[in-house]
Amino acid sequence: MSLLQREREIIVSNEYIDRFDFEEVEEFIKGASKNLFISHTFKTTDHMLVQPRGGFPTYNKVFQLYKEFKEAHVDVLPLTIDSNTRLNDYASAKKMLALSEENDVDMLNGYPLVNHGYRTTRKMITHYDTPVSLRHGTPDARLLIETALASGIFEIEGGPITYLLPYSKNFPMDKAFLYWKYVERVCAKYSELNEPINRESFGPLSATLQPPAIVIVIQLLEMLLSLEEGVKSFSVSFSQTGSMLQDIVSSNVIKKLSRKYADRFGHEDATINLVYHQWMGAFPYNKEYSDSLINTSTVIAAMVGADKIITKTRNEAFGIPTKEANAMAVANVKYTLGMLKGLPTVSDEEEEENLTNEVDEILEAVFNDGADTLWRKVFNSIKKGYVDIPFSPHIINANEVITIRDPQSNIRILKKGKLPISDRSFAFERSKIKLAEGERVVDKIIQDIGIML
Amino acid sequence: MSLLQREREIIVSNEYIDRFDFEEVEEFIKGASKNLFISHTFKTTDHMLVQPRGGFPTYNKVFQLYKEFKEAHVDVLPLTIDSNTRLNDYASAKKMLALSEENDVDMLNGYPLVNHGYRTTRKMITHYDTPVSLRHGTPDARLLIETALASGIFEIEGGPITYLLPYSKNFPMDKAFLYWKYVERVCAKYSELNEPINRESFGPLSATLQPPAIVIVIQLLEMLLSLEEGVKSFSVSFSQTGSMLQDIVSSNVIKKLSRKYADRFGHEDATINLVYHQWMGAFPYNKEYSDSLINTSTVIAAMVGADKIITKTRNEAFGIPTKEANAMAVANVKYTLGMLKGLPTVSDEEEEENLTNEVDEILEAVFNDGADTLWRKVFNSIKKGYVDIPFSPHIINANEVITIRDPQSNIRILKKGKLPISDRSFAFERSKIKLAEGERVVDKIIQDIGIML
Amino acid sequence: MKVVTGVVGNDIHVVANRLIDISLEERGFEVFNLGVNTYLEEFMDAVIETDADVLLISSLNGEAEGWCRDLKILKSQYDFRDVVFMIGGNLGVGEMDPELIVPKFRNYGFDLVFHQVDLNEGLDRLEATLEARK
Amino acid sequence: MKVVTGVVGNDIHVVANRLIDISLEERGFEVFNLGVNTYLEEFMDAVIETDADVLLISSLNGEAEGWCRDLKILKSQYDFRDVVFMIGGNLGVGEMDPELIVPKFRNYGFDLVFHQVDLNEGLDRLEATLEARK
Ligand code: B12
Ligand code: B12
Repeated sequence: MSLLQREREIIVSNEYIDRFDFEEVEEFIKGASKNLFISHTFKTTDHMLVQPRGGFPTYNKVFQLYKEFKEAHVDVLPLTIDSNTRLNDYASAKKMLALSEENDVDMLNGYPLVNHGYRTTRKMITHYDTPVSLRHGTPDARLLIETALASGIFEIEGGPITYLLPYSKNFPMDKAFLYWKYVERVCAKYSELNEPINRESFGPLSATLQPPAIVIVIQLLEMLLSLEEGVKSFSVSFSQTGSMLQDIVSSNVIKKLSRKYADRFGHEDATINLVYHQWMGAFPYNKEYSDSLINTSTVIAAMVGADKIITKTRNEAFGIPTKEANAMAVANVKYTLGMLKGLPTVSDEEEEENLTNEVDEILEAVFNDGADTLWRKVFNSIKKGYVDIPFSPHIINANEVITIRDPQSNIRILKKGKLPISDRSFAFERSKIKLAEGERVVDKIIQDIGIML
Repeated sequence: MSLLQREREIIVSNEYIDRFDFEEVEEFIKGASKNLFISHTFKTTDHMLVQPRGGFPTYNKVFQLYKEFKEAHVDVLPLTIDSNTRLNDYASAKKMLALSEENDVDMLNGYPLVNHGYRTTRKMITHYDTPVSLRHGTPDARLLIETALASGIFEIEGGPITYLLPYSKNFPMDKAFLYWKYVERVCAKYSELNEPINRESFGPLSATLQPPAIVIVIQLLEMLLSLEEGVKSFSVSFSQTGSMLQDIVSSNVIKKLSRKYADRFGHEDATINLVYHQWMGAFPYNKEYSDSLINTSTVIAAMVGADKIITKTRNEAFGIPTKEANAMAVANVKYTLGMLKGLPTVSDEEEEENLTNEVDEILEAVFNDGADTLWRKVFNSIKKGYVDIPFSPHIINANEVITIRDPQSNIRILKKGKLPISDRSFAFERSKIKLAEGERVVDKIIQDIGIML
Repeated sequence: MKVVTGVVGNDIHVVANRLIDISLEERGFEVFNLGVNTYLEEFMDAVIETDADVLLISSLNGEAEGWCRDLKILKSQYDFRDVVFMIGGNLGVGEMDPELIVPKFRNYGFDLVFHQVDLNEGLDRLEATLEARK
Repeated sequence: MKVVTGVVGNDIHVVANRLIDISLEERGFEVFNLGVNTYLEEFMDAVIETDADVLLISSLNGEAEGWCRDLKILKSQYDFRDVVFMIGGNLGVGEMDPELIVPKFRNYGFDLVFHQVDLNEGLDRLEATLEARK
């Protein structure tokens, strides 16, 4: 038995789950319908795929949610996991699930997949015969991913950086890298049986004033870490910045660089997709405005030419959306994508050059770290503050980079902390910023967080 | 007494109106608040102005409508006139107004301004102290415009072509030119007293598969006819075509050519503004989709860089919108324009060159007509089919031009009828069209009309 | 079968009118299209003149009611027993309840009333009615 | 005045937490910010340890209820009479009726409860409460 397999046996021997039958799971994946594989859908579709977010504590509520989504002609179904499961707190998840089932009130903000188990969940997934994407935010997702794949969920979001820095306070980062290595390997292994399992990185990060250079660096690093383990289908992603131009520039650069770095590391055979997240920051407390915001995001997604869009709802500021509101958002996005025609190809040479330089500069510094493996280089780079995201709750994050918006709402780096970008790149960032006489940076930041309110 | 003044005296001596006091009106305009003049607002504002459509039969309902609009932070108020008044049928308008007032049911699709009279209407206009734009569709608008200006309405939409070809079956076109010459002169005269009266042309025409070349030709001709009479502030306009790129190309070309032709005819001192109409064709019978459509129009308006946007509502397919739906649309558009940042500058050299050529070619043919005055040249050109719009109900319109959409939804000229465009220009149009094997043109047209459904 | 069609009153919405013309032709009717902006009297005259089997009126701008309330009076002046009177489009100002609007127009003297109903559905219904009358 | 603050339970929404920290400092409070992902017991310990006047808990991810229902029990284990217990943010999963949610949390033992209330409004109310207690 391989080392990996031995670890897997231990992982799935958890008091909260039923016996895990690896052989049966392998058989299931081997024979699974192509329609469950988003990697296959990407290959065979030419329109942008639409995927909402969503998950409820109970099986029945998720089943009903999927029904609504299907009626709205969804392309990809989501399974969002509750935050206890995300932090491996299966005991709390179990308690809250029981309370939710008894009282018909949702005591969890997502589906506790581990507690439900793969035997139950698979019924739902195969019933709808539509690709499902696992949305979680879990640093140690080993058991969760085993359960997901066994259930027929063949797209796994996350990664050791993107699911740690925004999602955890003190989960040890080195462990996160190792646990995600496990995930990549399991995904790679299953990819050989049928269509590839698609891995997706989470570009929005803390969804608050994230500078594109850092987002792209992290996307490329997680991509490389995943391809390194044998994954063949990977999606990089980012979320609406607040400036249409910055979104277009980000898209042009990430498309170019993801291919370049994948090839440079010998992964010419890997497919790279681009995912765009509708506005991930603070939403207005006005449902009509939220609709407008969502529609504007959709138009921008079409302009950047994403392969998949992940949608929000008019309920975003209020709480987990009802299934009706969620399905309506999907229908609206599908409508807009269907009627939106004649999209121009836009680019901005100067901005793209600058962003490309910044990404190259940071990546070079990461690759130059003395460690022996890529994950250690990345780990060291984060510790050194070479990679540092604004508004991370995690203790390892340097928290020295400060960003604010320029007059066109582009996110710019005001303080670079330890970011290894050149003086020229940093001067470019600073040259765009206009702070009014006597304006306090903290007030500007508060205002820049709330631009959609 | 000048000839014009003598005609004016006759026009306002109409059995449906009270005594018309020209002196008092002149005094009123001389002293009127700058806030009533959109020409002044254009000069002093740097954001896109938002103007809805709207009018109800009774004074009270319009008053309430304006109140809602103001609460939604409208920039320009509309006064839409009912269709009896548009066709100078003041008797029917009077009867229907009486019925509307008695039964509290709207029996008219707009405000019968002539029947209400300027003394009453002015109270409302000055009360709100906000620019009002007159929306009608009247070939003989002499009395209507006298009443409007006397009421404090200082933007007048329309023109001899744009308010005739889409709005009338058999009103004599030569008369329309002369009646509009009257309107231009009155506007020019009042423009000397305070800020300029703004005239606006109606680019949407029949709102159905209108080719940009013809729209722009008509915009420029009405602009020249107006400036010729001394108008100093003019807005050209067009409506969403269904292709974002075609909108951008149209905008770039109309901005460039309106300035060029205004200057060429010696009107360097005239201000030219650009107005964008949200989708003017058939709307979906789904209010959420209509919201999405409206928001998409707003984003495109921002991309084309219009000075003013004219809005639609989620009720469009159903009927005259309620005041609440209308105000909500304004609030949403304002929200989107406020948050939409980082707009790229887009252009398409080849498309713009072709469109410029087409407009120049048609205009040259018009200017080369043997008649002695511009309006006669235009009149002859329409009779000859040099200017010919699809889906006009008017008998003078040649109805030979046939347009369909290309795969990117750009409107292209399939049959050019008598349009004096060069073989090269026409070949460009034809080269873009793709009709499927055996596809009937009429089916394609029906489909192309309904692209937003 | 002969059909007189057009758009009633001061209404100039021509797009549907063009499509109706084409659709009727395709279904084998002989079409007399009076176009937009046609008054009720003109329609009645045309029906008499062409000896039409169907009068198909469109109204889009919401003002149909005001223009059609006198149909009964006009109908009483001549023998229109064999003519199918039909109206469709958008039959009221603002958003209307079809439950209220249909009886109203039937009461004015229309045999077939279609408020915001698909054209093909309406024409199918017309053909069924003509079939039944045979 | 000393305030212990943080985000309760398995909730990692940090943005509001950072702003609360800044706002409290600006209003002259001495702030002990435990950050996100803090359990009720940790909050209580910190209040005791720092001898705080106020415990200001945030919750954004909707799971506050599950994490706060034991407050009464914890409060009974020590004399917290002089401490203001305050909670705010987004206090339920899905769209909630504030009329129902506020009494629920008051019943758990919170003196001040703010569901989807502006931060400044909440802090004004806190200062008024502290003023009144003097
Ligand atoms: C950004 C964001 C994220 C980021 C967070 C990054 C980070 N580490 O901070 C990311 C993408 C990582 C994220 C993750 C998740 N999120 Co989130 N997120 C948001 C979002 C869009 C904005 C939050 C924000 O930063 N706002 C800006 C700050 C300044 O405003 P604020 O947080 O609302 O705080 C203000 C007030 O609430 C108030 N306030 C806060 N605390 C207190 C306390 C007192 C005493 C007072 C008076 C006032 C007060 O003052 C603040 C300043 O004005 C909100 C939706 C929204 N509001 O638009 C969802 C939202 C909070 N997230 C939600 C959820 C469920 C999650 C996830 C579980 C994923 C999921 N299922 O979708 C995970 C959480 C995992 C976990 N362990 O908790 C839900 C909560 C659901 C509910 N309550 O019903 C929301 C409402 C979205 C939704 N509609 O589903 N999220
Ligand atoms: C394009 C348009 C215009 C163009 C018309 C150009 C032209 N000459 O044709 C312009 C811009 C000039 C225009 C002007 C006006 N318009 Co207009 N216009 C429209 C719009 C956007 C689309 C109409 C269209 O062409 N649709 C495409 C065709 C194919 O569909 P259709 O007309 O709906 O017809 C279908 C069905 O109704 C049905 N049908 C039609 N007739 C019949 C008959 C039978 C028997 C059956 C079974 C079916 C049937 O079959 C057709 C094919 O599917 C509609 C709103 C909408 N529907 O989205 C407003 C609309 C019809 N207009 C309206 C109004 C009020 C006006 C104006 C008075 C201006 C104003 N106040 O806003 C003027 C009219 C002046 C006048 N004298 O009538 C209102 C009518 C209001 C109401 N009913 O409550 C509408 C609904 C917009 C609104 N919500 O306010 N308009």
